[in-house]
Amino acid sequence: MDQATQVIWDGLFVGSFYALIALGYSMVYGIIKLLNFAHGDIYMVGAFIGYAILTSLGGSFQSLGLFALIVVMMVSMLLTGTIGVIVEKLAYQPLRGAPRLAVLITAVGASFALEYGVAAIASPNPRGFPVRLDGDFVLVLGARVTLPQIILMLIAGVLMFALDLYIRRTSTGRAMRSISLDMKGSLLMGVNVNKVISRTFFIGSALAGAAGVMAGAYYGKIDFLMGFIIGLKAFTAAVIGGIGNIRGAMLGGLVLGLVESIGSQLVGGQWRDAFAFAVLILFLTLRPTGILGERVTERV
Amino acid sequence: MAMLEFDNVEVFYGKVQALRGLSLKVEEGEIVALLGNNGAGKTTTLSTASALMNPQSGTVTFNGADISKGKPWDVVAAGLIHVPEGRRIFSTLSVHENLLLGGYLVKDRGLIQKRLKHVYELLPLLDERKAQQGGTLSGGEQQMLAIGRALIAGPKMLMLDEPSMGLAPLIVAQVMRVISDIRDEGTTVLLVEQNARAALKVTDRAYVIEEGATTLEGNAKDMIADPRIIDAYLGA
Amino acid sequence: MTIDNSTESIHTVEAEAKKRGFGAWLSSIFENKYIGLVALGIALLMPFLIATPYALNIMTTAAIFVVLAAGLNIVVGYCGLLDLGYIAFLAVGAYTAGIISKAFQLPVLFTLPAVVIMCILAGLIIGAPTLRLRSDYLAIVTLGFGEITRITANNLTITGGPSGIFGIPGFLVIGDIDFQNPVIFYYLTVIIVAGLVLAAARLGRSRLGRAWKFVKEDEDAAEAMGIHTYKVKLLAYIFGAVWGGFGGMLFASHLTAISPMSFVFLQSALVLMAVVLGGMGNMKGVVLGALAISLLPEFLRDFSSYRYLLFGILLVVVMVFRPQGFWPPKGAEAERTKAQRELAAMANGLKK
Amino acid sequence: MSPVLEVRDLEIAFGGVKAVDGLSFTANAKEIIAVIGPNGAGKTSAFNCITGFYKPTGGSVLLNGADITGKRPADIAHEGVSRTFQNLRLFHDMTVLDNVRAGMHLYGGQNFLDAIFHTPRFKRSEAHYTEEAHYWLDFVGYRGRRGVPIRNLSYGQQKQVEIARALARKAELLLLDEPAAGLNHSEKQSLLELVRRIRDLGTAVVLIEHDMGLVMEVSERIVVMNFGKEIADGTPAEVKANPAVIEAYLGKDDEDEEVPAHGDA
Amino acid sequence: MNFRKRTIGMLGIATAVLLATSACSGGLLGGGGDTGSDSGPIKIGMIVPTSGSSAPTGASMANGAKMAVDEINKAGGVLNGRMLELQIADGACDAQQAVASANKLVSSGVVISVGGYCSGATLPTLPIFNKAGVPMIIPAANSQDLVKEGLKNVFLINGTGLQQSTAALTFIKKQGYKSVALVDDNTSYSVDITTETKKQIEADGAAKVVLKTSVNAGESDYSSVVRDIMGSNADLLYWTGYYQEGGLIIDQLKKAGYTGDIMVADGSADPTLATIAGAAAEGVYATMTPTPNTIKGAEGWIADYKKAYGEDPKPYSTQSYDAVRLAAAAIKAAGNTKTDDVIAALEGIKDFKAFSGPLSFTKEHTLASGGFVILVMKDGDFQLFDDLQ
Repeated sequence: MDQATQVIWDGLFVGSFYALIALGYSMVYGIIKLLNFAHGDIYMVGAFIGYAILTSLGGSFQSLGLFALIVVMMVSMLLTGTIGVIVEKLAYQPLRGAPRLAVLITAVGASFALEYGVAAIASPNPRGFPVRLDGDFVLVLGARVTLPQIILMLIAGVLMFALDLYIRRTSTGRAMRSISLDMKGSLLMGVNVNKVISRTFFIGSALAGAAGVMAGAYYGKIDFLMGFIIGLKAFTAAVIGGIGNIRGAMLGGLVLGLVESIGSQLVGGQWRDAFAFAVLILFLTLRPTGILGERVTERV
Repeated sequence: MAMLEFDNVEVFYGKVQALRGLSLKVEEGEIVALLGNNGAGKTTTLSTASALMNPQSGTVTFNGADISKGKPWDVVAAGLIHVPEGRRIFSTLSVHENLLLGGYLVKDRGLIQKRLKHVYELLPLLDERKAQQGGTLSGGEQQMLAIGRALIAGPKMLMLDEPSMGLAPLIVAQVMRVISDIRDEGTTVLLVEQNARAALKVTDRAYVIEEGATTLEGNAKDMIADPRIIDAYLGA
Repeated sequence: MTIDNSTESIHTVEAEAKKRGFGAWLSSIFENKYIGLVALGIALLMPFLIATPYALNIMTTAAIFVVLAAGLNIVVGYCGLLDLGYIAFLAVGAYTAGIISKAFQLPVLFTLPAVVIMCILAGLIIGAPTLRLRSDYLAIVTLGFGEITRITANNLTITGGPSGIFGIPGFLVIGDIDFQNPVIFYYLTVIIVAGLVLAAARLGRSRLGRAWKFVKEDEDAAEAMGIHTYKVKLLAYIFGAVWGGFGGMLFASHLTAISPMSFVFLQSALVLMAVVLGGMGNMKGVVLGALAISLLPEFLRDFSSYRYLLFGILLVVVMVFRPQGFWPPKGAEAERTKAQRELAAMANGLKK
Repeated sequence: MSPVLEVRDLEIAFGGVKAVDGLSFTANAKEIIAVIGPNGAGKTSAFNCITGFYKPTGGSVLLNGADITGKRPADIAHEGVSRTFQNLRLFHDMTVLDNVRAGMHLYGGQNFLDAIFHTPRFKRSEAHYTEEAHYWLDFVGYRGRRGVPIRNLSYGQQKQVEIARALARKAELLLLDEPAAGLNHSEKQSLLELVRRIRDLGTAVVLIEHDMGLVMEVSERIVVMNFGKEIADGTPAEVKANPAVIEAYLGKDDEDEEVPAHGDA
Repeated sequence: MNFRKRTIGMLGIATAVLLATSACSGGLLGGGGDTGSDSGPIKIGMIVPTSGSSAPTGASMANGAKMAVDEINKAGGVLNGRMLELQIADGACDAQQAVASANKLVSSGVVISVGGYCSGATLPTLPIFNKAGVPMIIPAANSQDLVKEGLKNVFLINGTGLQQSTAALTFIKKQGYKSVALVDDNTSYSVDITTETKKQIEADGAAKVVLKTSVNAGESDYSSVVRDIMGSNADLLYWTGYYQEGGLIIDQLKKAGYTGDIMVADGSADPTLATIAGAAAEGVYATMTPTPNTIKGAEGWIADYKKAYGEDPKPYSTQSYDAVRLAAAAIKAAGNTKTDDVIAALEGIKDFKAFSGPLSFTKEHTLASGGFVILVMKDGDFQLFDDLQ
């Protein structure tokens, strides 16, 4: 029983990271139908920006703990958001209307450039994050729960909630949804599609950047390839949830976290990813549109 | 000065030429019909006016400003609103949200509220379905929503592309009535129709487009009687 | 009978037209063949210019990469199915060849039937349940299968676990000729690869190849023409798998050691990049793309740690300026003269 | 001898709305049947049911007496049905000839080994495909270039190619969805003549059409639909005289000018 | 016409490729390896990862080798003043890349190889060097598989997985651990050690293996394996992967309240482990060959290294340093650079003074004595804990 709650808690915790990154994937996909492979690397860049700010400020900041971290996270979000917009402007916008696979290639290219750009600037050595969120655990229903975990999940939850509100309630949010439904129709509403797409990249990248700083502070290690695997996972999570769907991405992240956690319990660590992908494949064959994806009716 | 003017406009889709030196004028306060067959270039004309497409040559002016190299959002901001063919309702957004999107460029919230109220009065069925998803409306309701959405933008001129398409005759009549009402409120209207007779009944003037150029122009009443119309357009 | 006679007579007319030889149709066909031969000729001449083991190695690797790109081009370029786990087929081919040849100490060539069978099976297993999915979902599912293949190889005893399989016997030995000699193996690879590329290109111009392209452009219209879209897609997958399997066999033979590290997602992405960069659907373009993707990092080797940075930037720049790839399918087809058409019409008239 | 096509009480519903609600008609060889009705009457849905793109929720479709209801589109094509689409569904990046060759997929005559090794069998069959493609392009009166991609063609030419592609199938039953839409007067005249020539090949032709002049002139029988229901079935003269048709189709009172029911038919 | 242009373009590209390739290799017709030349600099090849996630280690290995080369050259080189020339090539821990690099080195005429970090990438390079007659002194990679084939030219100067496992078992018995959890990262090197250790522990019977599992490298969250370890109630965790993941696992394990001891294998015996794991790394044991930090009198060496490269030496810096020195010694002993002579010289090496202690080879070309010692993490760096003598 204890083990079971632990499995679930672990799954949900790592799932909330997946969710935060999956959001960016899903938003971008929803709007321009692009699998933005560079997205995981934005997460990595976020962690490095956080690292750079904290180390350049020296020791003084570290004693401030959580508050300092949140401020740094916000600055990093601002910067990763901007980087996301720049990547979009340079690598994706010129290809609007080009074959979709062409954009996929530039995405992979951008991913390489970000990874090895950071490696060139910051050296390929892994870095220890200057601020660490440490805390003792308490047992909740048999699961070890730490304060940092709760804080990070709260931050993730707040960010996702804010995004959900933004998408649902503001006119830009409405425009994002309308573009994902019908780009031409949105143009006729006077929506400046380029601006809205930029903003989408900004928000998605900012969230990934936030996740990067959080991961740095929680796990304590950052390196230039840290975004690759989590990027793939987040992409998977976005698909599970129903790609293009914001709430689906959140749900998909949590579900993937759980599936992995349960899988490693059932089949052992070495088979965990195989298990997760097998569940994904089975699931998609049974429900091809993901958990919250819209059913697409075949039209002639 | 004409409100909307096309001067010798040429538009291409890739290698295929859609408009071949098209010229037309719509004066302020007028309601003008654009008639022609499938593929004659009517929709392209509207798309060019709303800057979805930019012409290869020739000029398009709206209220004296050249919009032939403009962006769609600039055209909307200038008050030229295009209600597209097939309505293009955002299917998973609610009726209310669809209307709000119409006012995307209107920064004044009070003004949006005022216009919303007006649209809900003009088209009470939308008020009833406020919270419903746009995609669940019937064809006629969707058309009303599309028109309502355009009104929230505060159009100086409205371009409607085949508003009667796929609608039962009774609904067509309703739509045409709404269009007349809108004109009576002072909005200029350019109406694209395949259904020539229905269109000519509510319009002042009409153009006939064939193969990307206007071939006939005249007063609506004269045109109904003009045998050339039957020839050119109805293909007797 | 009449039918045969009439077509034959048309052929004679065509043959005569060929002699006159200035029609756009004939010359373009001629140049088509010419370009492929020029490329093959260059490939065959290369060892006379540079025969260092390093050059031979990267050229052999590049040639193997060309086969992969040609195979993936069948799936993505012809049939329009986005496959992000194509490297799985290379793995299946390489492991099948490696395991069998090592276990029975057979020359790798003799594992060919097993490789083909295993790849067909792999194609069926991956394709059958997933080909009904929309393209983006297909992409993630194929990615998943690719990863599952790699993880399985990493964790089974028969595949040698993470160390993989090493000490794979040579490709073939006939008398004094050891095909493992780098120069001979290079020639062998080039010839096999050229054959496979030609075969894939010819498939693309056949009834099946057209069916793939119809499915890519409009599945519904293809169905209405009597094309079983599902079967046709599955066939594309199977052909892609077999091409991958050939690649795997050469790969195993070339490296003499294979390990799961060689079959990571990045490799799938690289093959896909070769296809898109070259020009999806055009075999010649894809060959060019494959050469670019496999040779470019070698040329950038001197920039050491910056080479992937440069590689990434180059990819973006190239695609921004040429989104359809270096050499997209031309789209135009040879036309016949009016006289020929009339004759054909007459022949058909006879038949009716 | 059973008719080529027999549709019995066909029904299809989308989310509770019946797009087709009890449609029945037959088409014989060498016969031209028109299905008419206002936009949204369910005509195209009916076509999609017959050709397998939609699974009917009721009723049956018989081809030469054999039930083909609910089969896959490709299988129905195998059975001998060919069609065109309302909004041109050509393969835009492929050449005119290739598009027509699509219609010949069922000819077979080569397998992948033939293709890889360019066997004489392959060459023969490819030559045959090409001859046929030219033949059918000539048949529909296509005069444009044939080696160029479809996207370079005018609308009228694309329409011709689509019909050629459907004909290349050599089906017993040909369904044409709005063949005259977008055509000018003279093009319509050649279409009219073409449809008759197709009928003379021995094909049963069913067409959906808005152009009343053309419909009245070309068709032997007309099926009228409105809001999914079949409201009339008869010769052009019968249909024209049917008050239900006039009311439902052309609208009440002064709405009778809604659709130009002109022409001399 | 269009087509003509394309043809010309294609030819142009082909020519460019041709020129570039020939420029790279610098030789026409049969410019193969020239191993036997007896004048000019002596070329030493080294394949280490300079891209990918192991790039940091690769750089530190290259530095160690460079240092040795500089020292030897400064002292007048070998064989009557011939200088050493080090050629470094990227192996990226990837079989294909490593093979390309091996061929590149062979082409450029190296007479001996001193590289090899990832076992998986080193394996496929063996036959290439073997065929080219290039002796290999492998400084870091230490999978048993490397010597399984019994190739004459392959020498391991790192203890093998087997030797490391023996050291681990000795330590386990000495400390009296009863239940051991073995975790690897599913790479060839790492699995080799867990498998051997499991075999030895089970054969010995003094302790029990309560868990043997793998993790995937490259992730951040290792809560699953933490759960498994906690659930197994092990009193010792033996982690055999690299420090990147090792640091994370140790940190997460300690956060979860793990009270048992932790030991890591040489892949993690790097001060960076403490950078990543922070305080949690204190008291972590490691099976490792002696490093400058743990050897008395090596302070001078460390200072020189720091001066030259601006950072602390890493564990394998010394191994590569030794590999180069060993290579030079063997060539000196052989009196020439001929393959067989150099191999014979290597086989004849007796008690060569390496950091890891006196070095000689067994018949299998592995170290006669593994020389593994136990280190412990103290104040962010590893120190000698037990020399297991």
